[in-house]
Amino acid sequence: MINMLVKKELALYFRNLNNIFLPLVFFFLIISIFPLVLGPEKNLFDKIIPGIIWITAILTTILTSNNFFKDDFNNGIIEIYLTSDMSVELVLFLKIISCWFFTCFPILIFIPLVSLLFSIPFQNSMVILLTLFIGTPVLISIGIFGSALTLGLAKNNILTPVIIIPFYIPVLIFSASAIEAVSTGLPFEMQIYILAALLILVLPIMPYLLKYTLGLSINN
Amino acid sequence: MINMLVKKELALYFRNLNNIFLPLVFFFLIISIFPLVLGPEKNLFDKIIPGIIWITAILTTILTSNNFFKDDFNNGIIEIYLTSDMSVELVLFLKIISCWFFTCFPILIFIPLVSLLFSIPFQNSMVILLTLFIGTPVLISIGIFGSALTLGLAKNNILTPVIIIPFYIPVLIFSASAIEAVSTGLPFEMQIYILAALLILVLPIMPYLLKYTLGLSINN
Amino acid sequence: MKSTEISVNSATCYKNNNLIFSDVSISYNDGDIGIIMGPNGCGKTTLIRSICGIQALDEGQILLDKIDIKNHNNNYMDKIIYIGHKNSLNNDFSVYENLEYLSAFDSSSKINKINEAMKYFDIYKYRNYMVSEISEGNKKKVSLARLLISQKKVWILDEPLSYLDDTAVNIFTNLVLNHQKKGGITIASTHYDFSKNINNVKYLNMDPGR
Amino acid sequence: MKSTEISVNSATCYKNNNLIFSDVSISYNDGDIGIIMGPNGCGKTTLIRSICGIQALDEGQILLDKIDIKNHNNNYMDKIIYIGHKNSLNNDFSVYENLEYLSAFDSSSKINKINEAMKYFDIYKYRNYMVSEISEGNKKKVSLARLLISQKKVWILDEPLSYLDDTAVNIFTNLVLNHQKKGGITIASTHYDFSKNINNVKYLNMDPGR
Amino acid sequence: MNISKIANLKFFYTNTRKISYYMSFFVMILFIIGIYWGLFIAPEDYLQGDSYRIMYMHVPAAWLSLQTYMVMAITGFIALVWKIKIMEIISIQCAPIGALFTIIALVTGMVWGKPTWGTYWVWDARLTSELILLFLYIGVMVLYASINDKRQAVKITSLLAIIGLINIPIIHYSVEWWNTLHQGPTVTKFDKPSAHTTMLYPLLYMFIVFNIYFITVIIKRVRLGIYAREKNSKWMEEYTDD
Ligand code: HEM
Ligand SMILES: Nc1ncnc2c1ncn2[C@@H]1O[C@H](COP(=O)(O)OP(=O)(O)OP(=O)(O)O)[C@@H](O)[C@H]1O
Ligand SMILES: Nc1ncnc2c1ncn2[C@@H]1O[C@H](COP(=O)(O)OP(=O)(O)OP(=O)(O)O)[C@@H](O)[C@H]1O
Ligand SMILES: [Mg+2]
Ligand SMILES: [Mg+2]
Repeated sequence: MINMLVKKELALYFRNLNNIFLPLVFFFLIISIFPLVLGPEKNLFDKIIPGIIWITAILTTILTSNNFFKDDFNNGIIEIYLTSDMSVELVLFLKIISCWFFTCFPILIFIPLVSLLFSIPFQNSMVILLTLFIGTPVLISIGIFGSALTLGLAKNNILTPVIIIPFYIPVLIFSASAIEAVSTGLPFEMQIYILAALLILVLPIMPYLLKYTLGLSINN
Repeated sequence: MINMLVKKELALYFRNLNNIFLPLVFFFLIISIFPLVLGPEKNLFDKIIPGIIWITAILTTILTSNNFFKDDFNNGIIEIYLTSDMSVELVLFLKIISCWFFTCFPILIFIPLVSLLFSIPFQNSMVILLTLFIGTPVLISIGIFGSALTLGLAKNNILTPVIIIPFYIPVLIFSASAIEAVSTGLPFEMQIYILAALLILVLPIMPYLLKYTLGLSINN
Repeated sequence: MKSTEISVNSATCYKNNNLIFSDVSISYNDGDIGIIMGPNGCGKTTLIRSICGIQALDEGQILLDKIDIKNHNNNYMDKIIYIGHKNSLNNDFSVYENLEYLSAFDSSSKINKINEAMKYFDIYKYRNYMVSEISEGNKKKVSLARLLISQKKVWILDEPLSYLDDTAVNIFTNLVLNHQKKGGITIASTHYDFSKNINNVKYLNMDPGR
Repeated sequence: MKSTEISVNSATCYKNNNLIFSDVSISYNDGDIGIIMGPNGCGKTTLIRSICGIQALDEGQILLDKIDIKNHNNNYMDKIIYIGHKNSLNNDFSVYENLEYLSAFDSSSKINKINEAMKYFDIYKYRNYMVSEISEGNKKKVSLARLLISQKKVWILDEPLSYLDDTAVNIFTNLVLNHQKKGGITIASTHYDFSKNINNVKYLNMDPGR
Repeated sequence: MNISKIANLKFFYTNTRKISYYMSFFVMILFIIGIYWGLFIAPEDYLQGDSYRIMYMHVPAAWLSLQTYMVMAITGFIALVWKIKIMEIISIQCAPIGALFTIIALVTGMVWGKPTWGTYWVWDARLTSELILLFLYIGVMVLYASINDKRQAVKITSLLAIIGLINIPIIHYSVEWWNTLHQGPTVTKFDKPSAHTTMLYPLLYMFIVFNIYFITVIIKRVRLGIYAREKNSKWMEEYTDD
């Protein structure tokens, strides 16, 4: 059963192999918008590129988690979740992980290349990668939770982001602080530990929280 | 008939007066993320704040126009559009305008305040406002067009942005160039004219294009 | 009142390179009730959608008063109202608002008939309910209530009876009969033949395409 | 096989401060077929959803083998399969994949029965079609095919006949009869009484709440 | 012979097999000649030395990346308006070829940029818009792949391509509108090209070769496209039986 779920959940993304490139294209599109808008000043751009990478990752998570359960809700699959005698928490966990894997992970792989392109020093780029690696699953989880909260509501593409962005702040603060630290030569381990603690806290609880939230949203 | 449509289209947004504040909250949330992520260096931030305002506007348009017709598609209202003997172009025009009015316009009103907060010189802030005022309707139109193109497709929150962002580029280039010009004391009228020309080109064509696209997407 | 003729002229339709139906011909005149029957998947919905111009045909035409609907400059729908599988209701509106909104897409509709229409289908008590707060059968009634608000002559309905209770089926049948008396045309796909004791019924039995 | 009893115990439900139904009591035992009838909006769907634990009751309980489902630690569903109004199909999957996916949510299901189930409902030819490419009636058949894959004893179905053609209705009726013979329980809401010549049918007629 | 006959899928498919086969050889030889000409015969540039020779790849590829887009959009337009099947196929088959040209232009440009500008990449308008062009092509391809019914898919991507035409002048004129690092028009100036003719001729030659290459590949791909679409039809079965 469990492998069937894993298989199907992955199939949704693998169906169209292009989908794996989409987050990447999106990433580069957003990155290339910045110099267009901020002006092509090289020094300036070099300074803010780690921030831009992070902003782009945030956007990706907001966009992909927005209306995450909408289709399942319209098609009645949420009712399947709630009337299943299998561990739905596992399904929800899988959904979080695969959403992350197919939208954030492709970006992570290309961070070293991007760092090369923008001549970010190796150690800094590794810290950026690390913060993204630990941070984005948390952000995705928060986003998915937000979309479960707003499930039955009238269409409002901005409501969920507004609800979830405040919850992004801790992750952002510690990530930015780690990146700042490494680029000024200070120790950055502490921040990474805190981020990791957040991840370890959020990820195991999230499926239960999600199931509960979905139950609340649908009991209408 | 026409006033009925206008009334109903507005009612959708006015139903919940909070909705009008949401874009604003979103705007400030995004703006406040930037210093968090880029680091609080004041000089740097002052330099890029016009760019950030623009980026935030872009995000708002991407988010609000994403899956714009999805609910109408699921509920079969697109079929009503296509089998109506009234001017559906007008409805679509209204939908564009009201989407813009309730998501971008609230932001515009607050630009002067934001400029004050970030001590942007008056003339510059007016040019930013002007470019946003002319540019965002074009962006919203493009976004809505993108969501009509991808109407029947499997859920993919990133596909539409990837398709439409390239079409944002002309608007961004001219807006950025106008803002750049005014801040270096050069004339910026030309860019504004070009932006205005884009708007005048896009807005009247868009409803027809949308109707055609919806017809293509639904004839499945 | 000018008489109306709507005819399907050796229509053929493919989807994704699969033949759905081929060489379907039938024509409807004033006072006709057209029942389209056939097993699931035989193409009833597809045919109905092509009569309304939403679905393109691969061969053949749909003629309204002998003119191909493609040449009608998009206003051939001024005689036709289409109610599909889906209810076309906006979840963010109340029942009443939905009927107002939908009427605005129909040049012939009379807004002041909305209350009457709701009463006719016994959904007046739900008028201020949000669509998401009423039951499936009542949603269908709301979308059928459009027939009373619109003054159009040709009704094209895709499975109008789904989810309706017996009372509502009778109400609907009477409505169609009245429409017939006034010379209107009704074309409906259905699995449940509501037209047993009605005259002038034109049956179209569609065979499974494959 | 242990016998099963599922009973509704003076259930009352409000929504938005409106009484939907009150003091509904009925109980089903092995071999029962429970038909829930009543006019549109009387609360059939609401009752069915509360039997499945999706909808909370305001008063009364649902008892499975004399134990309130709330005290069953979430595994009372291991005897129950629920098929609602909506088809629970994912448009991004083919018919076959959907059945695979849905089976994964059902501990009792046998994946190797999927093909058989599709053949039973005559939708085998659509097995590789995307769900969005099959007709409304065939979608319903796909969701009903779950009954053959699952091995559960209690079937709870909300308007299982909607959009089905006559052949499919017969197939479904036979399926329910077979289930009855094996001692299974079927609880279904419907407007069309498919159970005319069946024994052991328990009718629940719900009066309109207001 | 009228157009409808040439536009007929069967006619095209059955008559281009040999042509496509021979053109592949032909274009290969032309390429070898061009590379020899560009690398060894053309004179050294007094400013850039030998590094400028990458121009013979870069400039034609860049031109073709724009030209292919226009072909894609125009054939898409014809397909939408006049419903000519072969135009649908040509239109969608342009996308991967155009993307290839764009990638070549980007990569050669970056390689060229390192010795001349001291960096692989700068965010000026032309470079960015060429990158965006790549994303436009990718958008078309992804959209096409996402739609099951390919007839439907082509209609939708054609529409996208037509609307995307607006970016072409932006890419082309970006160097004139903004002061950027990138070279202004040197060859395409109307009055008198500012490059020396001994450098110019091999460039023009390469441009023609790229065009022939484009035609060769498009014929090949259109044949594949026709096969994919018509493989169940009667004539195709008869034809492939022979
Ligand atoms: C990644 C970097 C680069 C990109 C994306 C790029 C892109 C382009 C494009 C799109 C064109 C065609 C413009 C048109 O016909 O409208 C072009 C032409 C050209 N490029 Fe580049 N380029 C790059 C780097 C360079 C470099 C480093 C040089 C030399 C210093 C260069 C020299 C030229 C020349 C001479 C032309 C022909 C101009 C004309 O006569 O129209 N490019 N490039
Ligand atoms: N995109 C597609 N590709 C292939 N076949 C399709 C596609 N869309 C629909 N079909 C097929 O077209 C046929 C007709 O569908 P249609 O919805 O018209 O049937 P119907 O007669 O209305 O059936 P029902 O009674 O179930 O509503 C179905 O067999 C369906 O599988
Ligand atoms: N949120 C809500 N607020 C108020 N009333 C509600 C709400 N949700 C549902 N109702 C009411 O509950 C009643 C029962 O709905 P339900 O869907 O159970 O009816 P049903 O018997 O299944 O009808 P049908 O035969 O049409 O499917 C309806 O009258 C509906 O209006
Ligand atoms: Mg149908
Ligand atoms: Mg119900």
